[in-house]
Amino acid sequence: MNVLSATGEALVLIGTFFYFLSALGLIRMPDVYNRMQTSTKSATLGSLGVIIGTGLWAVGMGHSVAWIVQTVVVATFILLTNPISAHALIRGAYRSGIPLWNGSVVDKYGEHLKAKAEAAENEKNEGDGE
Amino acid sequence: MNGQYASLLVALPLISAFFVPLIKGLGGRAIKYYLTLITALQAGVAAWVFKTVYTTGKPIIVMAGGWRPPVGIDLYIGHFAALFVLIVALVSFFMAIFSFDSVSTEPTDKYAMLFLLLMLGATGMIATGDIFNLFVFMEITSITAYALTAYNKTGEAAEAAMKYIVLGGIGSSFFLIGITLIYGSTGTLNMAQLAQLAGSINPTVIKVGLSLLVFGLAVEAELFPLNAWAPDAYQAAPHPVTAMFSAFVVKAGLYALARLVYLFSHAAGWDFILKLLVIMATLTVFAAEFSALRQRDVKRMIAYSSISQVGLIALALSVGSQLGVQAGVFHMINHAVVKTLLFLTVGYVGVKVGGTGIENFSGLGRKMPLTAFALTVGALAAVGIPLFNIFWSKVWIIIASIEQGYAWEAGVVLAASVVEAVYYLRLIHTMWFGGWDGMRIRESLPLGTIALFLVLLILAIGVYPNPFWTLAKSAGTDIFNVSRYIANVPLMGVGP
Amino acid sequence: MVSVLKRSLAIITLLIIGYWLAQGLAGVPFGQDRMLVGKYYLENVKAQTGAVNAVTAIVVNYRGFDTLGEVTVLFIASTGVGALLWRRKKRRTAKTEGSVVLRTGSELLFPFILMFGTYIFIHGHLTPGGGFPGGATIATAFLILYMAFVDYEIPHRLFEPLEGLAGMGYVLVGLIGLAIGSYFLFDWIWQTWHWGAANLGRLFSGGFIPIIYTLIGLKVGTELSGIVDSMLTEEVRE
Amino acid sequence: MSVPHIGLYYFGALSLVLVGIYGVLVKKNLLKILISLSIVETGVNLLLISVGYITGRSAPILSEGIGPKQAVDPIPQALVLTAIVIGVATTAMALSVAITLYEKYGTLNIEEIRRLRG
Repeated sequence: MNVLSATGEALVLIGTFFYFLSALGLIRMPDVYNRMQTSTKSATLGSLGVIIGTGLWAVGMGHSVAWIVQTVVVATFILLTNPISAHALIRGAYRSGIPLWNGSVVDKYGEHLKAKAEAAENEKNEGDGE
Repeated sequence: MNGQYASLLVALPLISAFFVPLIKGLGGRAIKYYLTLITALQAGVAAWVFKTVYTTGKPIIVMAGGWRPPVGIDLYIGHFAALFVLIVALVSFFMAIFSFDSVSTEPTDKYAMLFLLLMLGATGMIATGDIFNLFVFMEITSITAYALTAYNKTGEAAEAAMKYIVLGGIGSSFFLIGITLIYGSTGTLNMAQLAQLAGSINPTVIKVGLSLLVFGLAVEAELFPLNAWAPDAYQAAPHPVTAMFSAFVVKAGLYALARLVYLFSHAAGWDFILKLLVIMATLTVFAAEFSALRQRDVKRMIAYSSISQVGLIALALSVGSQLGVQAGVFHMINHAVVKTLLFLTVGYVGVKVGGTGIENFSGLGRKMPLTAFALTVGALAAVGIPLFNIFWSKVWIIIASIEQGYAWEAGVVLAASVVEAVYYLRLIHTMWFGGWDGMRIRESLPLGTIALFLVLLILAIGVYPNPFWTLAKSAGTDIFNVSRYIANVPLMGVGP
Repeated sequence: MVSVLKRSLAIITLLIIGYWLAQGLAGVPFGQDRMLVGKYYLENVKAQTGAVNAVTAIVVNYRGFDTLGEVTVLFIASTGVGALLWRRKKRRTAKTEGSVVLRTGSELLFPFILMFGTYIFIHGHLTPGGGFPGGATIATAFLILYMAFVDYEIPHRLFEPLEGLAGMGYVLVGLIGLAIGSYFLFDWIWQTWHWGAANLGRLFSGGFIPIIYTLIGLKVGTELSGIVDSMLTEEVRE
Repeated sequence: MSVPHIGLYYFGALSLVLVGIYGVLVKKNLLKILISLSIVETGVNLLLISVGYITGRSAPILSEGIGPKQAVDPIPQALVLTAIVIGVATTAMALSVAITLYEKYGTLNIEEIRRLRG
């Protein structure tokens, strides 16, 4: 047992804690968007913690360095893909018309879409006027 | 020539199916010629295999990869398999010719691939000697069958295919659970070794496992609770495909059923399975015959008749004696010939007249005399009139069941024949004495030749049944005599 | 609404089936060593096939016939889907373009996913995986492109012949075995010449397993992307 | 009549099979029926792979100090690989048939798709 493996174990612990939080959020949150937010955000963090923690732990326990290299590669891949897929999913949900929770205060994407539609409308009107 | 070349039976349809995407630019007609060519080649290989097996009297064991049986997968081409592989190839060849007239729905290249793979699947199911490989070939057959059922892309076709998929999916899951149980208790998948170990398996496991296998195969073999898909699929599928379903796909299922059931004939709890099969078969016969009476569509009526005949075969196979199995195999051969003829002629009428409803058959005797004649012979044969082939197999089934003390089974066969006589005679009456609209339709030469060949075959078996009965006897013994099966497979000493 | 009667009938059926299955399973206790043929495989796999992954050796070599059938099943699925969803003229009809994040991300990740799929099927004889997972991974790369871009289509002219050629390649490898070793699907590379015996457990070993898995990987990748394409394109009405 | 004793893994797999069959029997939406079929297949695959497990042994990849005595039964794993692919193929086929049905009837409710009777 040395510092590296101790850090690894701590990271795994933190990761599992985030997993727990995301599971909790999945049950507690009111609508699709909020659930998605908690689950993906903390699942990303949780997976990163667990994966890198495992790598550190293995190196600390005297296994080959390949462990940490592989885990870093896996972690990078997750870091790249998980947010993108979550984003695409939520966008799909919004596009197919799943309503927001009643208590929501901001809807930036909706505003953006509306602004875009208005801009297109204005352009069309101007085009008609000429 | 080396017996291992019998693996061409599987390799040839596969490689030619994979080749189709490369030649699809040539157009539909060229692809149909290609299809005919390949099926003819396959029939050639099958004829060579048939000749080798019946002249040497020994089965060909194809060992894939050179591994001896329990380790590798073997194809066991014994007397039964050699005969039926030939039937499969010949029926496919005829139906490939029939496809020229009857299949115009695009895409023809995909039709050709699926056609070849259906043939491959049935061949593999009949030939394989490994229980999981049987599952794989069964899935090849059934997934191709799903696709071909829906091929016409009408609402009815899609609906029939959907029914088939749901039932088939449940059936294949049951089959796989059965394999799991049997593998779990023996540690092997090879049929010969399973037969060797059958006596030592826990009786509950064998009972549950085998009944699951029976239920799984009952979808392909069209036995009672799981055959709801069959009439719809027969009606909706393209005409050549219907004939193939009836002539060999269902036979492959029945064969697999009989093979698996008799493999475990030394196991405790075997009688239970036989009883289950007898009940399923009897219910199949009755349900199908009475539904057939009500049909207004001739293709659907013949489909029901086909299912009831399948019930008779299953009844014969589940009698549990050597004679019963032989009679069942004889009935399989006759049924394949007769149903190919019936579906060929009915399909041809459907193509030329524009539908297969009973009204389209009115006055067919003067409209298309040759087709009507062939259809009449087929119908009379299906009823079981003396001098036609099915008479003899029904007689043998009755003898076999009385010999085993199941007199009521003989009653089932007779009752089924009476009901069949009612609706087939109705059809014949409509054809020859119904109103005629004064139109003559030119009949095509190749199809006429095929139909005449089948008619002659029916009459030949009907008048001289002995050579064919000898064939059926050796094929039936191949299924029934498990100890010879075990002795024929060169098992390598991987044992406990 | 599903009627209560139907539900209760279904539950009774399930109880009967479940009891029946559980009785059978009780005769096959969990976690016990009941290997018969499996033991033979484990003991001889390295010497007889040159692969360290016993599962792959069984899939490709000992039970190669199953795998041939498996490839065929997938081929049937792709052909069948193509036949059912065949249109005289077809085009993508997706309405919404993927967002900037999705488009950039998929362009960035596409080569890496392809590389990862290739890695999986080339190393089938060493690590878990093989042709089917590798091919599926490759197909996901194309699926992502389909999702991100409204007008993307796979190169049909390349993929359809490739699918057929890869399948023919597999059967041909088997037929070469029939010609050389007089058995269909005979592992002629390992059993005849023992190529790769020196580096067991490294990439260049395992007889014909890597070759077959490469063919399967290509075939599965093209097939699954073909299925995705058939399902995502629709008929153009003129 | 006695209650059969089966392991926890078998129980899980078996319940998946039963849940799937329940879905097939009761659901009316075609897509839900197909999902139920996939659940049955998954359950069967789990069952198959848990039959091959041997307590305390590792994956059958014979490197890094794992000998024939430390590996589980490799055959069920090979079989499951095949079974999964077959399941995928069936699902793909079924989905395309469902697409055709939807085009022809405009619905996926099986109570409304009933032209064939008899």
